[in-house]
Amino acid sequence: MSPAILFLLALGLGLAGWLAARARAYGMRAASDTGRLASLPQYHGWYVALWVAVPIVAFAVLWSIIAPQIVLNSVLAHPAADALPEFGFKRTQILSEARAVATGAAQGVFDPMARPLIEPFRGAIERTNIIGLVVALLLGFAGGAFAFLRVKPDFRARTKVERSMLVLLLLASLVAILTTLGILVSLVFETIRFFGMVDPVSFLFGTHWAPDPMASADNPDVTRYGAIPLFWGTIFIGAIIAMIVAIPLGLMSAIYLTQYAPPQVRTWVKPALEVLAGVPTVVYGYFAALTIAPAIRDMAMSVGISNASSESALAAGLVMGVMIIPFVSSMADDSIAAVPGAMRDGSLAMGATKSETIKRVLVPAALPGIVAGVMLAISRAIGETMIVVMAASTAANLTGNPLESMTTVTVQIVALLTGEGSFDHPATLAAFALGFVLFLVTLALNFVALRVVKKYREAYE
Amino acid sequence: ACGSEGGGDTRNSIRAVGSSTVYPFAKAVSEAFARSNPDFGSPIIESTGTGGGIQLFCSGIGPSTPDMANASRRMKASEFETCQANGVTEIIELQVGLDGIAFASAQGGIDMNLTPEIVYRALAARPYGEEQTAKNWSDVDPSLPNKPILVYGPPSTSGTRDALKELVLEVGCEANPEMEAVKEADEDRYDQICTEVRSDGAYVDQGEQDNLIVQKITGNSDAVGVFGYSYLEENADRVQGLPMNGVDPTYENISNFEYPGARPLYVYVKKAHLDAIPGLKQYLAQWTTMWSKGGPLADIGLVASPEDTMARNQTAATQYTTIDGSELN
Amino acid sequence: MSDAVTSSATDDPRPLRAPTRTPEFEARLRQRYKAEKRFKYAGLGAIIFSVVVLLFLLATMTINGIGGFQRAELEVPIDFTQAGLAANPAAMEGNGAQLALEQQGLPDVVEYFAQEALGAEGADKLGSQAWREVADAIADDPGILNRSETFWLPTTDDFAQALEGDGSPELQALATQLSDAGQLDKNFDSGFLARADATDPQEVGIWGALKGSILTMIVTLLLAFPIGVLAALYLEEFAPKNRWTDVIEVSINNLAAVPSIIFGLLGLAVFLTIFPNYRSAPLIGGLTLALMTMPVIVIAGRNAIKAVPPSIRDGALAIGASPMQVVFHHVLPLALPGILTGTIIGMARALGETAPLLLIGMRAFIATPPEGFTSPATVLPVQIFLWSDEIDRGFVERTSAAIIVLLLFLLAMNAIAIYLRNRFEKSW
Amino acid sequence: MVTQTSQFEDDSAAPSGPPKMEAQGVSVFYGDKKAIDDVSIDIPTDYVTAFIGPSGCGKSTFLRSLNRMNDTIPTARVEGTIKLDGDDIYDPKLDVVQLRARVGMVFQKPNPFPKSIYENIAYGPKIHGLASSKDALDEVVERSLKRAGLWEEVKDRLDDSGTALSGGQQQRLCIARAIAVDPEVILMDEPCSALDPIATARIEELIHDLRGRYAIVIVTHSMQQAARVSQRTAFFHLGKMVEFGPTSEIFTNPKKERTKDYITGRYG
Amino acid sequence: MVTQTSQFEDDSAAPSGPPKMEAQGVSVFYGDKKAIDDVSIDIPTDYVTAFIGPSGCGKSTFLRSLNRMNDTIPTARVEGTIKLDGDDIYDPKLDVVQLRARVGMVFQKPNPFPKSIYENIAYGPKIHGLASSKDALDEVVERSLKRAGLWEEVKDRLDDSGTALSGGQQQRLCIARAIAVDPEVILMDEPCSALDPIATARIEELIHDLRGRYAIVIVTHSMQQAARVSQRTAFFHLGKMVEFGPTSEIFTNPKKERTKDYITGRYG
Ligand SMILES: Nc1ncnc2c1ncn2[C@@H]1O[C@H](COP(=O)(O)OP(=O)(O)OP(=O)(O)O)[C@@H](O)[C@H]1O
Ligand SMILES: Nc1ncnc2c1ncn2[C@@H]1O[C@H](COP(=O)(O)OP(=O)(O)OP(=O)(O)O)[C@@H](O)[C@H]1O
Ligand SMILES: [Mg+2]
Ligand SMILES: [Mg+2]
Ligand SMILES: O=P([O-])([O-])[O-]
Repeated sequence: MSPAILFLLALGLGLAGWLAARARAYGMRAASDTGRLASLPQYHGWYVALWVAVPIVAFAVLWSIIAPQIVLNSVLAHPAADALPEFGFKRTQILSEARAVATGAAQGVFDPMARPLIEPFRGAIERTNIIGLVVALLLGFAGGAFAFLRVKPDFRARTKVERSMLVLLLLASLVAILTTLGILVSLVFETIRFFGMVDPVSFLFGTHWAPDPMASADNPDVTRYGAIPLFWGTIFIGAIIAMIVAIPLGLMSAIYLTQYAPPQVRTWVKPALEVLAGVPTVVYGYFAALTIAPAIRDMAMSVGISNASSESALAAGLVMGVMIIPFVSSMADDSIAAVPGAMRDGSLAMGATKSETIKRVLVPAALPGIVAGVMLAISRAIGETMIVVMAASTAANLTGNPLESMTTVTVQIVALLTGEGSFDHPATLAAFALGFVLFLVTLALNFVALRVVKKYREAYE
Repeated sequence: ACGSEGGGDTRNSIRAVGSSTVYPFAKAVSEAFARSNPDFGSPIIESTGTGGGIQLFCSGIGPSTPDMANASRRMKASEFETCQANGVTEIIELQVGLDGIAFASAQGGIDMNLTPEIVYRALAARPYGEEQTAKNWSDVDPSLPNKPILVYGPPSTSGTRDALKELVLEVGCEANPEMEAVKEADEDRYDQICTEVRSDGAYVDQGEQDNLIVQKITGNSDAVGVFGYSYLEENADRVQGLPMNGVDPTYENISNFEYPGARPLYVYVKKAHLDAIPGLKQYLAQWTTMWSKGGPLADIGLVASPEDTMARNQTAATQYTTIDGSELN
Repeated sequence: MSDAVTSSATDDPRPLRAPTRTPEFEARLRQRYKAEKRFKYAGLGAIIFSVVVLLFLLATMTINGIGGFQRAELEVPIDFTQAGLAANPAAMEGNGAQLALEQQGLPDVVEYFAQEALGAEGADKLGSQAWREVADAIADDPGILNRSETFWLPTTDDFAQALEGDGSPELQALATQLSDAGQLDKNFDSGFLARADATDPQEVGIWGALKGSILTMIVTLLLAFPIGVLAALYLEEFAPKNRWTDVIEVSINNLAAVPSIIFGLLGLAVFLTIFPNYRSAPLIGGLTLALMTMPVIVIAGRNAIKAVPPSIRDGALAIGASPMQVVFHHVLPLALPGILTGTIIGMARALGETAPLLLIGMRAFIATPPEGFTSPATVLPVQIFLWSDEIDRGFVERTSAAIIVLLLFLLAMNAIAIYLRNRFEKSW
Repeated sequence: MVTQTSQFEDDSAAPSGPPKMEAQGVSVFYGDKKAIDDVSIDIPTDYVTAFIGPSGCGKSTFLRSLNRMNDTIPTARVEGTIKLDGDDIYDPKLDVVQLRARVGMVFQKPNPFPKSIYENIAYGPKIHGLASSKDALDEVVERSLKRAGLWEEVKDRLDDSGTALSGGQQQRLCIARAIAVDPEVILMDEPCSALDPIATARIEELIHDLRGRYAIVIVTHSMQQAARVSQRTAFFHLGKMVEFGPTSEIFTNPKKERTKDYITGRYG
Repeated sequence: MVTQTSQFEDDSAAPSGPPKMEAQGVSVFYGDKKAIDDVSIDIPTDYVTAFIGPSGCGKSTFLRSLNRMNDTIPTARVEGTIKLDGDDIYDPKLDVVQLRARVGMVFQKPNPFPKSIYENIAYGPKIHGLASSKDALDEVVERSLKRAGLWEEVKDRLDDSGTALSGGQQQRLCIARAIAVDPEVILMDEPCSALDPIATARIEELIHDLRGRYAIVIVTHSMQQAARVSQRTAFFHLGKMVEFGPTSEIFTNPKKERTKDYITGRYG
């Protein structure tokens, strides 16, 4: 039984319940002398519909878990199953192939041993389907009947319906927690496995990065897993070069836009900056790789620097900085706007000029917010992937020369995972460990920054 | 893959993994196949490097494993054993054509006549067991230009790297008779001395992206790139092949194996998947229609196999004959 | 320091001369105004820089990309009456046409007529898959098998480059000769918007990736929008202030700022473990992007909901509406424009997202447009990334053309968002 | 220096019948902060009751506790008992939705829904199921608007948005909206403080007309207004109810020193 | 009913010397909306001038036009002439920075900068370069705080943030800040409306002390306050100045009907 059919059933029966209960409630309303029910008829409808649909859906979910087991048991009881190998991967494989063909999901089997099992599977699936359908119908009717009988003029259907609605809202908000957990789980386990193979100290403090996905996984060469060059590259590109571009330009843009620009200019430039922020990073990456990087290299060559790389950290950092400008400027914009107008008025009324007011009152007052914004911008820059994937290189150099190529954490994650490395090799798992470090660092930056921003907004509210 | 015993997973499109050298050919074949057979899903080809590809290929049969592995060298006996151990017992092998590992530089860039020995001495981590001191080509051989050694090449996962090791480095290494003795005495040490590539920046591993290597060397006229011949042909107007032992990497020289870097390219298929994956047979057939001399694959740089090899593989592709491990090494 | 101030320190009733009216003060004032001007121009410079970079980027992409909508084509007249192709109507039905025509030797027919028209040299420069366009034309209208017809068919990539003045001198000479004869030309390639990926830049199209993007976005929207809106309503309207809701709030704020590649790792480790066979499928891509977009929608939603004045809620509550009725009858409709704006911006971000999709396999080479949510696909930004890696110069233009398509979509989405914001932005 | 010109109606008679609402020992807290301290008061059925007092003394807080609008503030907590027709309104069994339908409220700033005028009025009857047909609903809308003295002004543009009306009309719309669910008590929190003098006068007139049909409680910061519209006045100060009695008495002959100081403008 | 208890000082004497500021036919617009309509008034040097009137009548608008703070509102536009010591302050040649240094302003809500108390006071002298040395600056700070009656309370904690003070102290800090640049006129826009009665009393006392040294204009919504602190009162209504004269006269014997109605609480 495909759950889809059960869902459709739930929908159909629910609708029937809704109509019936609503009609009944209308009848009661007409019959009552006050002309009023405790709840509107439609709430009675919803109440019954929920009592019909929810049990069926719950059953469908449950059934989709246990039905395969039932099918399997009955197939295993079939004589054709006697030939199956003992437990193990192979057995699972054969059974699942046979099932796939029986359900029509696959056209043929990979393993000939699966062929005789197809028919038993068909039969068993058919039987369980019928059972599932009958149980679902029974549940739906039972729930519906129970609810239908409770439809009375003074029954507060609305309260019940609203309560279930509230549960739905709560569940939706839990998705965020689940996602966070999902991230943690997917990173932590693989990271722990990685640290089982490569000790954290050589990973976090080693200075040579050259994982070899082909080397045997049993006894990895831990000296090749030193991530310091990656961390350095990430910081150098994202937190240093990009910020040198983004902070002054972003801050000054924000100041000009909020304090100086005539409204006419603001209405055009602000969306333009937003467009700059909305350009996909892959486009920036392409721009960096195609236009900026060669230009920088040529420029370096022309002043006689011969070892300039065409994937210089500078190219990636500059373009990343440009990408971050609107981000910094909108954060700065917000923070400056959050400074109460009274501060500005106070300063102007003292006879300060505009720039004095900005430099001496507005910016200092907005500083916590600006700093937090910069932290968010840094966290964004170090998590940025495509620009560096396209414009930086995979060479893990530990150098301070911006004209040389460097690599970053995100580049390495992509490099290590876009092959189909197996999940039990340290080179693959290293990507998760890197991801975990990246996650923790950005989390810390974001957490602190969001706290600061919030505190700071509250201070002025 | 699937947790519960007997869950019904399946897959409808062909999946192939492996060599970045074979990748463009596999892509072209898959494209022609997909357009001729719109009823089947488009095959998914991923470029993971030969070694990585075969490793995946040999991890078992079933929908969660790839159907084919592309390889820029022949499957090793050890890999074949892994396959066997994981239930991949019947493997169809097709030699789809030839390729050469080409050494190249930018058009008008650095030009040298290389030999395996020169390459070995320039790139080995410890040439003949001694400290690597060469910074410039002229340090290796005074007749070479006094330019820094900078070679962009494939990573260790790739078959091209294997070919570099096998066809060039080991040959260069064995030019020194002492190495024979080392090989006898200590196989591991021999491997280390003869095949390990220096990691001090003179050799830059460029990932599975031969295109990028081309880009690199066109950007830097002193750099040398190592990649498949097809890329050389494709970019003939901007890069030049460097002769090896005086032989240029050309179609002719590769197809008659005169060029030392010539090597065959392979595709491996799981026979067990032929029935289960719709279109797999047709996809194999598609290869045979395209690999001939002057055919579409030749247009993009594949060197056609010799006539007899081609005929043998034609049979394999239609009769589904499988290999036995004894002929591999 | 003027004496006026010092003298007033003795606290006489009023300053003899206001210190702010001295000539020194006025001299200082001129300096201050100069500083003011410098500061203002620095700000203006910053803005101009950003805008110029934006314009430069757009201009580069446009100039490069316009050519990407064109391709070099050769003129090949084919007289089908001589070709001896049988138009078996059954074989022309459905998807079998290409295969049937291929088996009947259409490629050779095309080759033959090309040699007739262009000479052996010229015919050699016809793209190896060019015959497929003839096949498509036949499949569309089998009637042409009874007459002769002139086709413009794509050249090989090298030859296209030669037409641009690139490549070997012999090729360039041939190109000049054919183009002078009017047999070679650059034409608008309408197929670019209809085909999928290919190995030859002359043959590629963007539709496969575009369709993949659309399918992925549908999944993302269907998941992220309802969940995001409901979560925003819960947090803003119903959530009690306790540790639990703090945890939810903190995780949402953090999720909105987590690097997108981390979501790729999540998709890889969780979704692809649960559904290993949907690797590369829009379903998984959409699922991953939905998790990324949801917090954006929640945050935008909460702001929009917060902006609905409490007086509206009070008004409804005071006539006996239940909190749930207040939310669904009043708050949600009023917050909707704001929520939609946030959703569009979140979706635009998802549409441009590349990194997480690389990790879950949406980077495979796929030569046909995806059929549905579970068939392997790629998306526009990933396609751009893949093409940008191709060395063929033909791909440079194609990549820029794809970027133009992507940017047009994003600009349209941003424009809608800005319009919505301006149109419905209310201050109560 | 200030001369009082308004005339008090005769408000000396004791109210007829039992009080509509009774508060007994009511204290209201915001978190730990006590905003209302032990207030007891009876709200009569026939009269208009005014709450006056300096800003922040708790008038609004107390008013909002009468229809449990304080429930919407998470930190707010009410102690003591408040009865409506003898039933405790803070009884957990009591449905707060029904209570608010019986005890309507009008706010300081007019807050019509951003919907049509018709929908503004019809909303209450709809959610409470008070009108079984479209016709019945039309009738309720018309009746409510008429009672609020707004019908003539808006009858031709019932589909216009409620927010497009002038401030005074909006406030009358809000009163009409409250009337539409047939409440027994109407609470008004400074209903005129956002209005101009003419609109204010119209609302005061309306309160006058509504008196008797509904028990009305009005918070006002204008002593003159309290004098004009109410028959009973309660004076609040620092969360306590200082004095409660017939309006004329509070204004002309306050018993407490604090009341007198307030009336004469010593503080506030 | 309301009895006025405050005593007026003797304010009948004509102000000595020429007026500090003169407004002639001043109208102020916000976009197309006229907020101030043809107001002419002389601000005397020695007296405190109070502006009263109902909310929204334009008191703040007019006050802000006296030191061109209206310039900060893009839509605002001023017509007519305003002179300071005989110079037109809207003359393009006149420098607005200098003007504001001469005509200081104190706002309704205390708005100290989020800096130390010391820095708050030193801000003006620093930007204007009025103190040549650290010592001179210290002196200015001390003197200003003393004049604002805040020195004793804060002298030990000059490094604390200005925002950490109580509301009343903050307002006095703002006054001290204005004094620090030795202005000639001080404008105050409802300086006490955010303060409690005790803090209010202190500010009123301070205004009393400052009178004579600076020309002071105060906007207030409390008629009692106007009566207590000012010698001249201007009554504004709907953007017009209805009446202007000695405070005692305006309150006890207004000439215009509208003034009288306002004073007696008919509207507002
Ligand atoms: N939501 C709240 N949380 C905490 N304290 C509150 C809240 N609402 C009001 N208060 C406080 O309770 C006290 C009484 O406030 P309330 O609004 O009832 O006064 P009021 O007499 O209506 O004043 P006004 O005339 O200004 O409306 C005040 O001190 C106020 O600060
Ligand atoms: N920035 C502005 N833009 C447009 N209109 C404004 C602006 N500021 C004030 N107004 C309008 O100008 C008129 C006068 O406002 P103003 O603030 O001067 O009144 P006020 O007498 O100070 O009132 P209050 O006692 O409430 O402070 C009002 O109608 C107000 O709505
Ligand atoms: Mg109140
Ligand atoms: Mg004001
Ligand atoms: O990718 P390779 O062909 O070098 O294995």
